[in-house]
Amino acid sequence: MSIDIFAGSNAAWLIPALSVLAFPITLFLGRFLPGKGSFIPIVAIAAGFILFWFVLSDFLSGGSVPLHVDIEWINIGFWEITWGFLVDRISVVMLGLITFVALLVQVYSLQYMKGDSRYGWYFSLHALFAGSMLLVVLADNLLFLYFAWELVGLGSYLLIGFWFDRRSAAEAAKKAFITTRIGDVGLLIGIIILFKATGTFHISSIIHVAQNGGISDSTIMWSSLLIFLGAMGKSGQFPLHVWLPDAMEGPTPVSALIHAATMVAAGVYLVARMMPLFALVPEMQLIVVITGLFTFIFAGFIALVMTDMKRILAYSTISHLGLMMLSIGTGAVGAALFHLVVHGISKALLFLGAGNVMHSTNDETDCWRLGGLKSKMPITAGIFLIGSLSLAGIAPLSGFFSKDEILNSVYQEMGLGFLIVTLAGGFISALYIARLFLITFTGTSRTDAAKNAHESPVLMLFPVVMLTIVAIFLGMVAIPMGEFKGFTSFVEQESKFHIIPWLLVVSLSITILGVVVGWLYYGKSRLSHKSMALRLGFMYKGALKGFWIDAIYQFVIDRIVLESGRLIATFDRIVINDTGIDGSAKSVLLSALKVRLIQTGKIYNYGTAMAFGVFLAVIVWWVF
Amino acid sequence: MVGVLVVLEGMDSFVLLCLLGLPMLGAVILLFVPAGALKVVKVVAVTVSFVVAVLAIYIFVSFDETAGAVQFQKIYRWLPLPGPWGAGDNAITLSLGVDGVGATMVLLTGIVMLTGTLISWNVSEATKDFFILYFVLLAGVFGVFITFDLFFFFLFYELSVLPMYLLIGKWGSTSQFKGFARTKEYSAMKLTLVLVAGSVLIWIAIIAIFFQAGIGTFSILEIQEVSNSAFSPTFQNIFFPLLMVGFGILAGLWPFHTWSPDGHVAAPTAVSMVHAGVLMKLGAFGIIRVGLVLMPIGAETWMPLLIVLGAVNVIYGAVSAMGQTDLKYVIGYSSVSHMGYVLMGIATLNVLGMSGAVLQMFSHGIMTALFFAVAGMIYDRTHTRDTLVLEGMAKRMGVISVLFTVAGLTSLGLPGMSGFVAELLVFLGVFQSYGILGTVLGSLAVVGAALTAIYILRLLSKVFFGPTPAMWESQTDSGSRELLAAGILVAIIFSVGLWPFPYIEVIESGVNPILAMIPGAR
Amino acid sequence: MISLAHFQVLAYILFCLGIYGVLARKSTVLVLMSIELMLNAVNINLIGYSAFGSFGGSHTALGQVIIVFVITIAAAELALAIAIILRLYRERRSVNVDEIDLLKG
Amino acid sequence: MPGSLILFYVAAAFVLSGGIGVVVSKNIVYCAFSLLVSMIGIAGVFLLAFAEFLALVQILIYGGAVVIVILFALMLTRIEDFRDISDNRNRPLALVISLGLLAMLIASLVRTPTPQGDQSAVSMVELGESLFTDWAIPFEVASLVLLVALVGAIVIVRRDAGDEEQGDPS
Repeated sequence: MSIDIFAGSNAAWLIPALSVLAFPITLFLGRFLPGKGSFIPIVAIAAGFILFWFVLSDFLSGGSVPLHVDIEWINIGFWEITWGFLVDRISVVMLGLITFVALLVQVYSLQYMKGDSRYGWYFSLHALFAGSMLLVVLADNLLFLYFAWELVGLGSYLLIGFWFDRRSAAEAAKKAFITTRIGDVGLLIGIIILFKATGTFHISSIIHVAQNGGISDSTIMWSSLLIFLGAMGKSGQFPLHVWLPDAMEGPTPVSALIHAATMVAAGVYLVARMMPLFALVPEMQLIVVITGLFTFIFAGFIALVMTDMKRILAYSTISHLGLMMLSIGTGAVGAALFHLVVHGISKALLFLGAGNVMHSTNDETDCWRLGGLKSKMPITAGIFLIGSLSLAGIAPLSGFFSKDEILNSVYQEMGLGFLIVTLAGGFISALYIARLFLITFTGTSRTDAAKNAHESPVLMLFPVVMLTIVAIFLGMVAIPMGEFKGFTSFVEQESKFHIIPWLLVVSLSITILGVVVGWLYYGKSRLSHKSMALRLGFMYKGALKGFWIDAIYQFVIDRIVLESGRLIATFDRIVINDTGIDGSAKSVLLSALKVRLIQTGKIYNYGTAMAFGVFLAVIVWWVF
Repeated sequence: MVGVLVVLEGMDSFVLLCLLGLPMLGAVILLFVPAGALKVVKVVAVTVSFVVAVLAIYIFVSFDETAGAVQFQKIYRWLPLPGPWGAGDNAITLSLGVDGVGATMVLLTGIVMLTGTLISWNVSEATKDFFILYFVLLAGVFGVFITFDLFFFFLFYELSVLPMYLLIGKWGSTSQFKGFARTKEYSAMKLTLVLVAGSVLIWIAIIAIFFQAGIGTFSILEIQEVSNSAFSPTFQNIFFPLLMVGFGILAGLWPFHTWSPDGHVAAPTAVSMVHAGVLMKLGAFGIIRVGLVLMPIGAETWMPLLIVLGAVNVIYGAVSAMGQTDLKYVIGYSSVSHMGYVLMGIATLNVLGMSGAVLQMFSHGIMTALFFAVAGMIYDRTHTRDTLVLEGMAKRMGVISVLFTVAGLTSLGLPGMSGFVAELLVFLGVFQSYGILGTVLGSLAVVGAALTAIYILRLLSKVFFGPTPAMWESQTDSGSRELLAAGILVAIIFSVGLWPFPYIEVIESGVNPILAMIPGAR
Repeated sequence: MISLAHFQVLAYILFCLGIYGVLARKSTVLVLMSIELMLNAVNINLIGYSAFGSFGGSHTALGQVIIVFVITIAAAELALAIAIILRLYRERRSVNVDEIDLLKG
Repeated sequence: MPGSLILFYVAAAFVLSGGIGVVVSKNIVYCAFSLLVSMIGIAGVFLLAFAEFLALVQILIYGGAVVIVILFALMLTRIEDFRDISDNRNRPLALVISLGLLAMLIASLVRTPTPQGDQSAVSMVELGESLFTDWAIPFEVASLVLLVALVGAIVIVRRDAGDEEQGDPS
């Protein structure tokens, strides 16, 4: 049976293909085209966005079977390794998010990056990134997913290090790649273990085999743990989160696209994809929940004390990724994906807003050196406010809906204790985002840069406004309407969680409390945040330093890994080479110097030896 | 057009002889060119390399992977042996042919030879003699890959080792470090002595095979047929390690690897390319061609040791590379690390691992040739290889940095490049074999790839990125000739990485018959 | 009756005397003489076999023929050896084997 | 005891006493004469084996030529230099080795069956025929060897032109 690969959702494979193709074209031909070929990736991703609507409508009309295309890539022995595409409900959601944000960010970059000496390179990298990110969500087998996953990492590496002539950018890019690579080691081992157990990379087949008891529990445990490690690396879960704040060295649109909306969501996506496997071992779910919850609180706490605008947003991203993991851990895949989308939109919005601020203030990112921007750039301030409120979870913005679904699932699956901790995290979340907004946009301008700020050009405002509109209204899709049973049900087909009305109220009031407390501290200055910092003392210092996690890594890398490298290199030189190889050569030389003394030059000694030789020869002859 | 094809058809039986003879012929022609005529020397060198590369590509492309077995076969009688060892008439024959593994290696050698010649353009001292030795070296390398006769195999094996001594000793460079130095003479001497020590082990095993087989011939194909009956398990268990260690030395087997980084570093650029790109593969190739085929039972006994040593190679090489400060030493130790994957792949004795090993040989050959080519370009311009001094080169050497990045990313196994496919197959093979040991070693191998990422990215970040100091402001980027050479290599890296299917088909057709010989192979 | 064993034992004793002389004497001339003794011991052995062995055919006279050759070679060897000794004496003022150790390692 | 055996023992006594004289005597001239005695004894042994031609040759070459050449050599050099003919330090070892070798030879003699045929004689005519028909080529080669040895000996002993000035006073 042949499938028409251009009909309906079957055309989904075109979405990444266009962007992937745009990469070499922009890279090699871009310099001969107007605008250094920057329009090529944009056209590609725009076409992808349009195609997404076709695919989505196909799904909503409920008809299409998930598309499945297999291309033989390696065929060896009994094994066949293929490149396959699979479009199901989870992929569709991701497709929409990625194409939408990528399109807007690329349009935004047209203006933001204008005048950079590597303009064409920037856009070709965007094409590479978008293409590979789309491949990640469309891959139907783990190997192909890993393939694209690593390319995403490469895109992120190159974009973080885009301004590679800055030492800090080069270091940040390196750190991001290596840290995620640690997770990827786990991912690859996990994939191979599953391959060993089942003989296939196909996700659906693996899950099918696993659910029918074809894989031993310990294998499932190990492989899911290792795959989760990969997800932790990409999604910045504690303790592999350290690269994400540093990744802010990249251009701000890159942070918006990669380090807020898409790439970091890949880990969440992966866990969501593999959830049927994880679900087979309850301990695994608990690990996911605890990791997510801890990251949620931990990163939120650090975000409270950061002063760099982008770093606050980065820690906030880590924190919210933790929230998504938590949600998946409880089994609420739909809620997690919903929050993924909502958070992606809101955070992209916030980052682009921050980009606007930086663009007009000479790349100033320290929010204490800004302030009072409300009047200088009202539109930006407005959309930033909306983004912040959505992130904090104020009704009726979209963030409220997604957070509520997660709280529902946490309460129903894990009980009251977990709910309270999660709510505390929500409070922190509201607090730091209020703090960021209030310091940056209200009060008085503290520096010349802030005083001279001006509103951004239309080309940069348009994408932000688009995002804002979505951030306001996206929450509506959670509400069931007729045929459509709400977002969660769309993803999960049938959700095991129901809405608890009192939780809505509690969560909303706690969020508002957070905002109000923030306002008291930073807006009204009724409370002194400085004395609070003094009172917290140790905790404050720790949070400022990211709880020394970076220092620990630095110590491990410098003092253990690199030191052992030097040690082994010296060992290799002195012990193996100089002693082993040269030593054996020298011992031959020395023994030769000794042995040559046997040659006395005296004839009778030779004669004696000869006679002995005769003796021996005859005796040997007799004996044998 | 048709005429050309007919000629090509007729040529098929001579194509391997040409492959062997052309570099030799090139060397002989160069002998008669006056040393002062640099232009003529270079034209001859490039022409010969180009024709050889075309031949190599022709062999690979026209290799019929569905037929498998040995193709382009041609046997020339060379020396009959009198005496009590049976047949005698065909004792030593120049028996040429390629199987899937050989075809892949021939392609690799052809490409590295051409790019190496292009890169050696600016060898200024005794250019003529350089190319003569270079061609002799490559004739030896081709010889190893295409002979099916133990005697000639060994002859060519030696032929490809000995010119290295002169090439490194005369055209090499000395590295000065804090507190010690590695002179080119030392490196050349060590390389030659260690490799010859390995050859001794191999020669002992070959002689033993010859007599034990008792059919009076050195032909691998003929001995292969009687290997089951002639070689008892005890015999195989005793003599296989000789082959394993002897060939392993050339493949950089730990702890006999130290000749290789020193040799790589001291050698001139093109020789480093051939050395790391092709020469180290001879060792692994020898284990497959002679060891596995002739002593399958011995191979089975000793492979667990080899896989462990391979894992040691991977980790040890990667960690050592981290501790180096010289650009070429980093690459040299990375070669040790990557050859570990080859050894592990061979040791799995299953089709995934073995194909992965052969593909890794190919991939690593191309990649490391690119690495050394780029390192050479940098050295030509800056006259230093010290990573503590080099900084921010990307600004002035954009293309060179991109090339180095491509090589680096291949080396750390980034998907889309050849290294990933090869390493993946090796990983899959290792996990499939030896039960829990395989799982542990396979995980270590994956970790080794992550360690590679650490040292490669550190190198990239240190040498190429960051602000450019004033002293490197006036550097020039790569010329078109260098770009051509590197471009060929980059194109192949991507072609393997994105579409490995044709390569793997050829390799598999060579690997399957070998595995069929081994009773316990999976 | 005389038997082959007589010849053999005599030859062995003489040969061992020769060996002793070669190893124990210092003067090259004496070493040379001892070598002559050994050669003659060989000759005695040969003549013994020639007399008592039955080789038949054209080999009847073989033993004596070989002795003739041995004597010839011995004469040639002696001439050369004496020449070398004389030359040695002229160069070094000594003919002691202890002092001739150019091959010393 | 048959007469021939007595004669053999007498000849053997000559041979061995001469041999012992060669290896133990402190005077080099005595040694030379002991060698002569030994050679005459060997000629006797040859006679007892009915090899009269060889006996003749033995006396002519060894008794005549060899011993005389040795004596000449001693005379050509300063005889005082040969006075000190004390033995080497490893004389005991030499003794052990030669005795051991003797024991081994005797042992091998006992272990190996020897041909027990009758004594047969080869006439001088037969020897001559054999020498000049079957062994003609080796014979000629041997004569060449002699020639070469003679030429070589002369070359070795001859004083080179350069040696003249610094030549020794003798």
